[in-house]
Order: sequence, then structure tokens, then C-alpha cells
Amino acid sequence: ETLRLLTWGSYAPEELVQKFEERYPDIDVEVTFSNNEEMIAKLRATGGAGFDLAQPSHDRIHAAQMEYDIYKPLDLSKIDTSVMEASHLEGVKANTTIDGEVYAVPHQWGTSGLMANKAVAPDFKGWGDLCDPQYQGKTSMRLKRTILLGTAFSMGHDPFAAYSDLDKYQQILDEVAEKLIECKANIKAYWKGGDDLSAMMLSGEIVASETWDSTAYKLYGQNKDIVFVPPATGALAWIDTFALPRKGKADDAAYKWINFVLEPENVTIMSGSTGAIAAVKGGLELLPEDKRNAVTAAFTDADIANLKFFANIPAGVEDMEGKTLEKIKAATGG
Amino acid sequence: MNTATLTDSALETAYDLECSNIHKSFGSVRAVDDVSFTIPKGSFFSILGPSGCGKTTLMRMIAGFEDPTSGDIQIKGKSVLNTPPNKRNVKMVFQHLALFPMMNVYENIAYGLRCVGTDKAEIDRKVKDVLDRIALPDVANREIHQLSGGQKQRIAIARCMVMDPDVLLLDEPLGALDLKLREAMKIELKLLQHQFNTTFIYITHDQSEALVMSDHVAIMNEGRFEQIGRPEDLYHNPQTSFVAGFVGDSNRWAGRVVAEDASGFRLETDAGLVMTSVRAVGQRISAGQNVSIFVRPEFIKARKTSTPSADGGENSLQGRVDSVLFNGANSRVLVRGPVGELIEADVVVTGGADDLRAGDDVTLEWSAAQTMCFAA
Amino acid sequence: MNTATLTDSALETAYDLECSNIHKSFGSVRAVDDVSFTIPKGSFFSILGPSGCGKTTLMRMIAGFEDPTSGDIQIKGKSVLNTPPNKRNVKMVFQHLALFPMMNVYENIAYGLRCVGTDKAEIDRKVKDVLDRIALPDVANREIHQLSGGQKQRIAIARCMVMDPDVLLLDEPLGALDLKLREAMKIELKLLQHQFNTTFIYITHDQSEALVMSDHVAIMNEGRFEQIGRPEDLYHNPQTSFVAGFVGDSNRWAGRVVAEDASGFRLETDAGLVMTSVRAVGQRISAGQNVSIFVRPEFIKARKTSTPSADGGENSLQGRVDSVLFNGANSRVLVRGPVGELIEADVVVTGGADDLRAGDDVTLEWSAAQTMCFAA
Amino acid sequence: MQSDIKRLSLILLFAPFALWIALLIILPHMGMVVLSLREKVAPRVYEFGFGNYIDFINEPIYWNTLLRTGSMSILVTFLALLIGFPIAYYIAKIAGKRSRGALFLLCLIPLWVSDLIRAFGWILLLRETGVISTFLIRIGLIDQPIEFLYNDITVVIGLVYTVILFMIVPLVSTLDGMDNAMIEAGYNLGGNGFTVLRRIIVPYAMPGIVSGCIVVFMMTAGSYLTPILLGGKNSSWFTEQIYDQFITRFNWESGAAFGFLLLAFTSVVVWIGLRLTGQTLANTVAKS
Amino acid sequence: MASSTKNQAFLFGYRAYMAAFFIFLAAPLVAAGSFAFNDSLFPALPWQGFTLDWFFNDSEPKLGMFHDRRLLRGLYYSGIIGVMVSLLAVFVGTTNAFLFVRGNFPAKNFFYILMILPLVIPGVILGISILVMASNIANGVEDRFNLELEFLRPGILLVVFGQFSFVTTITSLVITARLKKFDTSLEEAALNLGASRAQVLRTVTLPFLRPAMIAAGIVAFLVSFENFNTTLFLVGSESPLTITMYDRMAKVGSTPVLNAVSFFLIVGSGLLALISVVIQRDPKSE
Ligand SMILES: Nc1ncnc2c1ncn2[C@@H]1O[C@H](COP(=O)(O)OP(=O)(O)OP(=O)(O)O)[C@@H](O)[C@H]1O
Ligand SMILES: Nc1ncnc2c1ncn2[C@@H]1O[C@H](COP(=O)(O)OP(=O)(O)OP(=O)(O)O)[C@@H](O)[C@H]1O
Ligand SMILES: NCCCCNCCCN
Ligand SMILES: [Mg+2]
Ligand SMILES: [Mg+2]
Repeated sequence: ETLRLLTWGSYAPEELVQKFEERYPDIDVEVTFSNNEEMIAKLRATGGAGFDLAQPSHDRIHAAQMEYDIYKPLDLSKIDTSVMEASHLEGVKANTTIDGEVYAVPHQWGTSGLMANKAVAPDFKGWGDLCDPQYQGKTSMRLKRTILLGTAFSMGHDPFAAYSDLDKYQQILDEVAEKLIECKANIKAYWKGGDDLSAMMLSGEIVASETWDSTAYKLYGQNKDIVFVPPATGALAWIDTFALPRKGKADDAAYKWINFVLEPENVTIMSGSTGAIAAVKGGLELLPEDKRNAVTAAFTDADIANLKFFANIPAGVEDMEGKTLEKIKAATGG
Repeated sequence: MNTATLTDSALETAYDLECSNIHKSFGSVRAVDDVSFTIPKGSFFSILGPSGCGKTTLMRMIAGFEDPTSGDIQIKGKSVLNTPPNKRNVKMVFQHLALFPMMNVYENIAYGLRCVGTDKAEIDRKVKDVLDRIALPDVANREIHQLSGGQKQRIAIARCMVMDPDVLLLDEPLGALDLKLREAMKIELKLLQHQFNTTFIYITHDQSEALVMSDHVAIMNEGRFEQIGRPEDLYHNPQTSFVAGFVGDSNRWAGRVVAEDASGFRLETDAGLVMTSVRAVGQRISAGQNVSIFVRPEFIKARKTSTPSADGGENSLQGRVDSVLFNGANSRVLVRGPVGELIEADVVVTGGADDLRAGDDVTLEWSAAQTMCFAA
Repeated sequence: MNTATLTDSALETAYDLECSNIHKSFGSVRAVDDVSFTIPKGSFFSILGPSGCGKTTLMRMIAGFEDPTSGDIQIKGKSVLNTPPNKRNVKMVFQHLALFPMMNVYENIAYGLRCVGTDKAEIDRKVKDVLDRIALPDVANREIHQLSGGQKQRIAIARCMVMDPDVLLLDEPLGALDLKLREAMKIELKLLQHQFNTTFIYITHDQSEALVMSDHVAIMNEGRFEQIGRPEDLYHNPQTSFVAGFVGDSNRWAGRVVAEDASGFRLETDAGLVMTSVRAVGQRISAGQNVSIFVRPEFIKARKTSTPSADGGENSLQGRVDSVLFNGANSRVLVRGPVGELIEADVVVTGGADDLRAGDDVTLEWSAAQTMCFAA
Repeated sequence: MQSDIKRLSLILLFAPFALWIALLIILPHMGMVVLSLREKVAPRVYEFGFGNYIDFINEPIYWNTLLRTGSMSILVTFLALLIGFPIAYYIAKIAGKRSRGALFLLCLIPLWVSDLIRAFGWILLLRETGVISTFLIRIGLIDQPIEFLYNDITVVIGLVYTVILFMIVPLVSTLDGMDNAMIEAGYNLGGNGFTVLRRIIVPYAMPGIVSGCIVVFMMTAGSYLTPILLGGKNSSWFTEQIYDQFITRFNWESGAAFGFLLLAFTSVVVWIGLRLTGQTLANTVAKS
Repeated sequence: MASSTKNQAFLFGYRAYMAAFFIFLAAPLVAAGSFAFNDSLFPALPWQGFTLDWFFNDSEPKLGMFHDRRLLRGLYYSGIIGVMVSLLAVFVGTTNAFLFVRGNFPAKNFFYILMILPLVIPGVILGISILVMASNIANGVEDRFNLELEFLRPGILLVVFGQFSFVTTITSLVITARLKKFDTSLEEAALNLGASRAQVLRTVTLPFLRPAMIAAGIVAFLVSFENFNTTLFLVGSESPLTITMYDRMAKVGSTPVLNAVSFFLIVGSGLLALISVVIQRDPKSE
């Protein structure tokens, strides 16, 4: 049978896939790379068919399931949850329980934050520095919700708290939009994927940017001056999960995959590829050497304590954020 | 004049093709209008008429590509109205030949035989045989585009003849050839017909093709047969003014019968030329009637008025040469007649001093027997 | 024979066009090879030659679309080699007319005037005027595709004539027309040339067009002019065997001079026919030489051997009629001669009893003056 | 009987056509219109209404993007014509018989490579540390690297590149059908190069020009990757908007409305173009 | 030729323009292709030396394209989809050609325009409209009959339908143009020589159309192969190559293996294009 994974780029390294297939010779793994939005869009289009295992982030499950009914509940007895870091497991369960059924368990966690080339931008610290004129034309960001949230924090708001009061949230968004439109002149370009971000960063076309942590770790491997910078207001933390699409046809294989990638030696391989930390006990230690160095170079304990986990997105927020992003994109700044 | 039968006595016996009272309408257009004729075995029969007169339509009905609106078609005495085109033993050479470009010469000729399931060895033999007969024994493996125009022509005929048809239809097959080749193929076609001794029905709007090649010619006009006859009959004894005008060149005038007697008529053209004609057999016109008058340029003798008169004929006109259209053996003068109209007469131009030149005063003479007139 | 000048004395004065020693090569192909000629004002000059002989290339050089490899072209006495085509006052009627399909008749004719900046009212007047002269006063607003073939023809000429050119070039303008129309347009073109009184240079490979219309004709072959002269001269006094064969129909034999005397030659064809010819001015052939022999069918008199002999000429042959090709005034017999070859002779077929028929024994006679021969 | 067979074969031939057009073109578009008339009022609750269209009208960002897409597409179309016409003319009228085929083929090769690869190639060439900038520094023409990427001009260049072949192909085929004698007649009657171009060649080539323009305009307005990958921070393209509605905002209803609006808008532009040039769809696009 | 072309300076300028244009056409492809040989992990300058690893190497990190299962699988799906699309589109293109060249029926002109329409509908819209319809039907059937019509969900079949929906216009136009040139008297000649209708079709008409059908098939295949806009919305888990590459680029990060694939495609489709042109060339027109 075929196990059809709908997952993030690099969340299914070839090495692991081959190892898995060797262990389960009758299972054939087919991987589709995606991201949170596309996962939902694809599953919406198929009504939850076409894939056997999806890996959305913990905050993107509840609303999507409410609206489109694209996942089925997990049978936790088939997963070896004992290896998981309890706080993550509980957090994800809390976020994804609907009518008493659990829809997701954690897999990898990481942060979104900033990165800077310390050789040329040693003082780079917070979200707001992206708009600092001293880096005129040398910064970048991705025009997605992360930057909205980060900027909100840097302006002293707590957007997650405002989720319960959407008018308030809209106000925050408006302020953020104004700030980011103003900031437009300062940045070089909006990056769209790890690829163009890496290219700009490595070539020195930019010196600092909003980033996924994994990309920053990867670049750290290339150039020790490029480090992940947890923003002063706290890095935004996410947990990517395992969830079963409603009409998946290979649940057993999916459970086998979940358990397989949670095995310690596989965790190392996986993290080597993803650059993120497995949500298992001792996940940090299981990182490959270079990644662990990058993480330790980036984070102090205080930074870790200061992580801001993405909160569940209530209905309507996606639209508000979408419009805000469009507004920023369409504004003719610099 | 709608039905016409050949007068030749031999024809009463075996007809290869017999059409009776054929009509064909396309919507309101009467393409073929009550045509009847019979063609005896082994003859070369042409249908000559202006463009759009219905020749192709008639031929397509014989081949089975169109159904007549009414009337009957019999081949070798059997009606073929309910026989589909691929079952009629009537083969056709198309205007643009319609040789199959994706097949070579051999395959083109073998095509029909294959369709009827002839076996391989027999096909080989027949193809070789027919290629010999058209005097192109070595072209079997050529592609069609490697043939000259005249060779293509012959292959198209061979492709039909190998099927041993009762009748071969040819729809203006020379139309696409150039002038010199057309002249040569005229004679060749006639020889091929002798060779195969099959009935040929030949369509053309070129009178010289029809006259030169055919045993019998039907003159068609607006869907009807005007006259059927041997080429000489049509030329010398046209039965209608259309035939007189269409076959051969003519000076043509509209005029009136001013007097008649037992032997003939006295005619006057609208412009005032006066001439006489003899009464042809069966001709029913009478004094006062409007007529069309025809005189062929070859029958008009033009001589300088200054030279002594010979016996030129009953009709005589004075005029002045407007221009000489030199064309070797077919040279002609345009003469401005007494009432100002241009009259054409054939002349011989030898290049000598007594040739007619523009400006010469001339006398035009022709006999009453060569003045043709028809009720208008 | 590469250079040739007209002998007419009037020509020494004003030439509309003068070409001297024109060569044109395309790579290794010599399309035009040392051609020189002059054309006097107001004359109708034709260039007649087989396909591919270089006619179009020559005309395109005159119009300025090609540059001669060497040689000079003068219009009204001035060299135009460095004048671009749009500045030469030489207009051209193209083979397929090249009327602009996206403009109507008026705009087609006005095009050239607009290009030279003529003002609106003047254009109106001129277009109206030229349309009157070509006898199509009412077609100004028609689209091109609404015209008949002959009308298009005339519009193409009008479009040029409205520019009042020094010379009008016509490249086989009748090639695309059908038979009957072509005949009619021949006469019409000549009349139009009279009308406009402009020098016309007319290209064709159809000898009857060239002969009928032209004041002078140049015969072109393989890039060279073989002979220039009046149509009658070319027909009656061809200077080369190419001209003799190309202009007019001929019986043609390969043969040998077996004897000569002051007045002429005794010739024998390869097949063994024997005949005599007279010595033409300047002819340099002698006994023993191989020659091409030409006799035009119209000069051969065919009479039944049984009828009494008239004075038919120095040459006489016995034969039997193989077939009669009836074609009205242009009828011909094919006679199988004493050594088995077919000889063509023109005959008159009246439909009477004394017409020749296949199988008749005939005597063919022609005069020595009408036997043309050229060194082979 | 004959005519029964004829009718039967007509029906048999019509069936695949009808299935294709009805099932894959007409019904889906009708479905899209219907979907676009559904308003989302709560999760899994929809109402019939024009809300999605009203949103579009009320939000200047949307119609600005549409207008921007439209006007840039017109610019791209115009540039493609301007650049492509001489190329097509050379291939059809000036090149020798042999080189003609080769040139035509050369024109076609980029056509067979996906948008993605083309854009990818441009990125490699144009980025600040890319081939062109590096080359210019190397030869000493500039001393600071220049960013050619991420602006509207780059998008236009990339789009022109992507679509120009669809301009050249119909132009070559119409110009090819034009008798050279027509051009020569134009000169012969006294026209200079410009008059011949303006009064003869261009009018003659009009169906090809219009056909090329329609296809190119539609392709440009409907393109996705090129403007996304080459565009800068201010660039936005209407297809991106549609994509966002569908993919990142799961808002199929307004995505469908946008899709319909794009189709309607481009159709109107094409219709106006046809009107202005006096052509019809059947004698332009269909002919080439 | 036009007289202006005799002006040497002008002609020189014109040729220079042509050359510049072809350089413009080739540049991004050459760039995309040549970085396939850069011995670096990034498809970017500086040049690190020549290597064929991105084609043939069999291990990470420089996994060559011929050992990259996912790319090969994408190639395989692209091939499958391309073949299906071209077969379908050539078939319907052929029936359409007969319909519009030979058929006589009311509102023919209107239908003809309908036939052309898909070519000028933006690909994105074709994709989403088909997606929407298929989902509507599938959801409706599921709600009402509790039956899952999997083939209506994004996947190979929908991709094939989506591409087929506009590729058919192209094949129809190509084959129609050829059929218009067909002299119907060839068919009549075959009938006249005794062939049945079916024989005529098989031995005369289809052989005549064959070059156009093959060329249309190749064009259809290439268009399908490179299609992105329509496919994007209809693709399920079996992604064809363009989508695989896009995902790779946008979601994983590109390595020169993408350049290697580009190089491979440029060469491969160039060859196919060459074949299609050669096939379509009529030997008689030479
Ligand atoms: N399929 C058809 N539908 C309608 N009218 C037709 C059709 N075929 C022929 N006609 C009309 O019938 C008349 C006779 O046509 P036909 O083709 O038989 O003429 P033709 O004598 O062969 O002419 P040509 O010498 O030009 O070939 C013409 O008026 C023509 O327009
Ligand atoms: N542009 C060209 N390049 C190479 N050869 C050419 C060119 N134009 C003409 N030729 C060659 O020059 C010769 C003369 O051609 P031209 O067109 O002048 O003949 P023509 O007498 O007009 O023939 P036709 O009666 O067939 O029109 C031919 O052999 C032709 O192939
Ligand atoms: N907003 C949540 C982002 C989750 C990101 N997962 C990233 C994986 C990157 N390789
Ligand atoms: Mg006909
Ligand atoms: Mg010529």
C-alpha cells in the first residue's frame, strides 16, 4: 500500500523514507510538500481524501476542522505517546480536541523569529529593527501572518490575547499595517520561500530578515556569522503535528510512520533535515551536532522561557489577516 | 431540344451508358435540367459547355456522388440509381487528378484492385501491364510528386483503367496543365482511348479539346443539352444560336429578317448592315422576326478594295482595317464596317507587300450559305 | 545574338527605356545574360520566352526590385541604377495583380497618389478619370473580391496608369485568367495601350499573346535575347532555330545538308525525308552540316492524291491520313509520311464530301522558301 | 437512407465536442458563477447573495490589482507586438527558405519549457549577485552590484519573454500568406518603407496581429508564476489574488467571484480590441 | 524583397536586432541549464567548477536527478498525464476537425467560436472552475448517497481533464487546418475505385491527417508537460514534474538538481519540437 504524506518540505528526508520502506517493504511512501494553508486548501478540495497523513501546525487544526471537516480523530492507543515531551503533547491535545476527540499529536517544534549577519548587523534584536533605516534596503520578511504577529508584539500588543475580541484585534492589525507599509521602503523584497531567503542572506544582498529558525540554522552551517535572533519580545513558537485526513486510506501505515519517526535515531535524522526540534523527551539532545550548536548559539534559557506559542486561530481571523496582508502588498510604498 | 439522341445507326444496339430525363436541383438551382443521352460502346464522348452549366454535376451523378432528383441512369443496360459509388463500374479521372500523395505510383494503381480483394500476384501483373500500356513502364516506385504533369495525367488514367471500367469519366483533366502540355495531351488522350477501347466521357469548357478528340460532342448550357453531334456537325450546322456562338469564333449581330423567299432570307442588323442567308433544313423563321446572325471570321474573305474582285460570295461590305492581329496562321483583321462596327476576318499574313495593314480600305465578302441565323 | 537593336528608323530618337549589357546572376545561376535593348516611346513591347528564361528577373531589375550584376538601365535617358524602386516612374502590373485586398477599388487606385502627396480633390478627380478610361466608372466603392477577373485586371492597370508612368511593366498579367477571358483581354489590353499611349513592356510565355498585341517582341531563352523584331518578322524570318520552334507551330526534323547551290540547299532528315530550301540572307550553313529543319503546318498543302495537282511548291511527299484533328478553322491532319513519321498539315474541313478523312492517300506540298533550316 | 447516415455521423462527431465543451467549459464556469454567489455567513453556513462582488467593489485593493493587471497586460501585449513584429517579418519575408525554418524553430524552443524554468533562469540572471550584475562589474561598467530583480520592469520583461512566441507564431503565419508582390506593388506605386508598412503590411497582417494580441493578453492576464517570482514588494497580480483566496484563505466563494471577474474583465478588453480593429474572433484566433 | 532590405546598413542593423532577440530568448534557458553543471549546493554564482553530479550522483547532498526518486516520479506522472492528454486531445481534435470542416449544422459559427474559447480563458480559471464543479458533484453525491467518487477529487484524472480542456482547442486548430487542405476529391477518387467508407477513412483521409495528428499530439504533450496554472489547482498527491519542481523550489529550497532537470527538459523538448516541425513539413512543399 501507499502512504501519502502531506507535509512540509524537508519533513520527509529521503534517508528516512528509504529506511521506513526497508522496514515495511509493502509500504510505499509518496510525499507532497506543502504548507499550512495549502494543506487545508488541498484537503478542503478533496474533502479529506487523497492523503493519509498531514502535518499542519498545532494552531491551524481546530478552525479548519470545524469549518471543513477534513480530519478524523486519532486513535491514541496506536501511538507511542510516552516518548513525547509531555508539555507539548498536552498543549497540542488541548488545542485540537473537539467533542472529546483528539485530532493531533506533536511532532516537531520550532520558532519563527529573526536572523542577522552578526558581522555586519551586530545590534539586530527585535522585529522593529527590520524597519530600522540603518539597514535600508538590506532586510527582508515574508508577507504572511507571522510578521503581523511579530510586529504586533514589538509594538507592545498581545495579539493572541486579542483573538477573543476581534474588534480589538482589527485595531492592532490596522496599526501593524500602517507600520509595515511605512517599513516597505526599508526592505529589499519579501521572501517567498527558504530558497530565496537563503540566497539573499548568503550573498549578502540582505543582512537581516524575518525567518524560520530552521533556515537560520542551515545558514549557520554555511556561515557562522549568520545566526537566529530570538526577538526581544519573544520568538513565536509553533508545533507541527500529525493529523489524519478524514478519508485517508492507510491509517495503519500512518501510525507506523508516526511511531517510526519518533524513534530516537530517526529523530536525529529528521531534525537534521528539518532543522527543528522533535517534540520528544530530550529533543534538543537528539539534534545533530551542528544544529544543536546553532540552537545554543541562538537561544538563552531566558529566550526559551519567553517563547510565544501560536494560539488557535478563531474563525474570521484568517480573513482579517489576509486583508491586512493584501493591503500591505498593494500599498505603493518605496 | 432537351432530349437528343445520336443519329448514328450503330448506336441502336449496345449502349455503355444511357441517361434518361435526368434532373438535379440544389435548392432552387437547377444544375441539370432534363438531360437524356446514350453513348455507344467504345466511343469518345465529350460534354462541352461554359462554366457552371452543370457538366460536373452530371458526371458526379453518373459516378454516384450525387443522386439525380429525377430520371434514370443505366450502365450496360442496368439502372445504377441504387448502386453506391464504390460499387459502380464507372471510373473517374478528377480535374486535379486526385492521385493519392501518400502512396507511390504502384500503390495508387493497385489501390482499386486491393479494395476488391484481388490477390497480390494478380495485382502485380495488372499494374505492370497497365503501366506498359501507358508507356511508363519504369515509374512504379516513384512518388507522385516526382512525376511531371503529363505523367501524372497518365497515371490517373491508368489507375482507373486497371479496374477495367465500363465507362471512364474525365472531368476537365487538362485544366491544370500548362499550354504546351495541354496541346500535347489532347492528342495523347485520343490515342489512349483507342488503345483501351473503352467509352470515355470527357468534360471540358474548351471547345478545341472537345472538337479535336471526340467522336461525339454534347453542347450543354444552363443544365440542358442544346445539341449532340459529331464535331463537324456542330461546327457547320449548329442548331441553336448558343451552339453557333459557343463552338468556334464568330462575328455576331442582333438583327431582323427583312425579307424571305424560297431560297433564303434578307437580314438587317440593328446597326444597319444588310446581308443574305440561305434557308437551312427545318429552319422556321419568317420575315419581321428578330434574329441572331453569325458569320465565322474564316469564311469572310478580306481583300484590298483596290485589287480586282474574285467571286467572294453573295455578301459584300466595304470597310477599313482598324488593326491587324498577327498570330501566325491564325491572324485576323479587325475591320471597321460601313456602319462603324468592328468585323473580324481571318487573313493570311505572309510578311509580303500585299499583306493588309491598318488603314487599308478593304472589301469583305462571304457567301449566303455561310451566314447563320437563329430566332432570337 | 546577345545584343540586338530594333531596326526601325524611328527608334533612334527618343527611347523610354534603354537597357545595356545587363547581367544578373543568383549565385551560380545566370538568370539574365548580357541583354541589351531599347524601347521607343509609346510602343507595346513584349518579352516572350519559356518558363525560367529570366523574363521576370529582367522586369524586376527595370522596376528596381533587383540590382543588375552589371550593365545599365536608363529611363528617358537617365540611368536609374541608383534610384530606389519607389522613386522610379516605372509601374508594374503583377502576375497575380497584387491588388490590396484590404482596400477597396478607390483606395487601391488612390494609393500611389497618396504616397506622392497629391491632394484630396486631385486624387478624386484622377481616380474618377482613370476609372472612366478603363470603362469601369461605377466600381470605385467595390471591394476587390467583388470584382470579376477581367475587372481586377483593369483595376490593376488603372492603379498604375493613374500615376502616369513612363513605362508600364506587365508580368504575365493574363496567366491567372480563364481561356475565354484571356482571349478577350488580349484585344482589350492592346486597346488600353492605345488609349493611354504609354510604353508597355509585356512579359509572357504564350506566343499568341505576344504576337497579337505587340509592336515588337523580344524572344528570350536561357537569359539571353535570341531575336527582337516585329511579330511578322519573328514568325516569317526567325533567325535561330529556337525562335523558329518557339514562335508558331512547326513540323521539326533533325537532318543534314546533302547539297547546296547558289539558290538554296538540298536537305535530308535523319529518317530519310528529302526536301529543298532557299538560302536566306546571311545564312551560313554548308553541305554536310547537321541542321534543324522547320516547316509550318499552314504552309503544307494536303490534297487527295487522286485529285489533279495544282502548283503546290517545290517539295512534295506522298502519305496517308492517320487522323483528322477537327478544330473548325484550325483543323489539321496528321499524315503518315513515306518513312513512317507523322507530319502535320493544316486543312479546311467544310463538312463536305471532299474533306480529307483518315485513310485517304494524300500528297503534301510546300515551297522551298517555306522550309527553314538552321545549323544544329 | 443516405441522409440518415449523414445525420448519424454528424451526431457522432458532435458528441465529443459537446461533451468537452459542456462538461469541461460551460458547466464548470456556471458552477463557478453559482459558487461566487454564495456568501459565507458562519462556518458551514452560506446564503445566496452578491456579497463577494460587493466586497470586490468596496475594496480598492482588489480592483486596483485588477486594473493594474489589466494595464500591465496591455503594456506587455503592446511590447510583445512591437518587439515581435519585426522578428516575424524577418522570418516570413526576409530570411532565406532554409534559415526560415531554423529561425522559426529557434523561436519555438523556449515555448516548450515551463514557466517555472524560464522564471528560474531570469532570477539567476537578474539578481543582484546574478550573472548580469556580476558580468557588468567584471567588465568594469559598474562598481556596485545592481538589483535587476523585484520590480515591475522585470515582471514586464519576464512576461514579454513568456508570451512573445504566441505573438510571433500567428504573425509569421499571416505574413507568410502575404504575396511579396503586394509589398513590391506598394513600393512600385511610390510608397516608402514607412507607407508600405503602415498602409499595406500592417493592414494585411491585422488578423494575425489581433489574434496574437488576444492570445498574448489573455495569457499575460492569466499568468501566475512569472509575476509572483519576478515581482517586487509592490507588485501584485490578480491571479495571485485568486490563488490567495482559494489557497491561503480557503475562501472559494470570493475566489470564484474573482475568477469570474477576471474572465469578464479580460473578455471585455478583448471585445473592445476586436471592436476597435473591426475583427472577429472567428477570423483571427481561429485562422492562425 | 522589400527594397529597404537592400540597404546594407539597415539590413545589418536588422540582423543585429534578430541576433539580440535570440540571445534574449536563449539567455534564461542557458542560465538555468548551465548552473546544472556548477559544483555547488546553490544554483548561483560563484562558479565552483564543473560537475555532472547533479545528473548522476547517487547520494545526498548532491543527489543527481537520475537518482532522485521524487523527481523521477514527477517525471513519470508528467509523462502519464501528457500521454493521456495528447491521446484524448488528438482524438477529440480530429472529430472536431471533421465536425467543423465537413459538417453542416445550424449555428456552426457560434460553436466554432466556442471551440476556440478555452484557448483564451486564463488557465487559473479553467483549473478552479473544474475543481469547483468536480468538488460540488463529489460533495453532493457524498451527502446524498454517502458515496465517495474519488475520481472527482484532485488527482491525475482531474489534471488530465483540466489540461485536456484547453489543449483540445490547440489540437483542433492544428488538425482542422490540415483537413481544410484536404482535397475531398481524393476521398471520392477512393470511393470511385471501389473502397468502402471505412476503407477510405483508413487508407486515404487518416494517412493524410497523420502528420498533423502527430504534430498536434506532440504539441499537446509538451503543453501538458509544462502546464502549471491549471494543474496547480487540480493536482492531488501524484504531482507532475512542474509542480514537484515548484514545491521543491518554494518549499524546500532549490539546488542545482532543478537546473539539471531544466537542462534535461530544454534538450528533450527541443528535440520533440524539432520532430514535430519535421513531421509537419510536407515533402511536396519543398
Ligand atoms: N453542392 C452544390 N450545392 C449547390 N449548388 C451547386 C452544388 N454543386 C453545383 N452547384 C451549382 O450547380 C451549377 C452547376 O455546377 P457544375 O459544377 O456542375 O458546373 P460545371 O459545368 O462543372 O462548371 P465548371 O466548368 O466551372 O466546372 C452551378 O450553378 C453551381 O453553382
Ligand atoms: N531570387 C532568386 N534566387 C535564385 N535564383 C533565382 C531567383 N529568382 C530567379 N531565379 C532563377 O533565375 C532564373 C530566371 O527566373 P525568372 O523568374 O526570371 O524566370 P521567368 O522567365 O520569369 O519564368 P516564368 O515564366 O516561369 O515566370 C530561373 O532559373 C530562376 O530559378
Ligand atoms: N505559522 C506556523 C509556521 C510553521 C512552520 N513550520 C515550518 C517548517 C519549515 N521547514
Ligand atoms: Mg466542373
Ligand atoms: Mg516570371
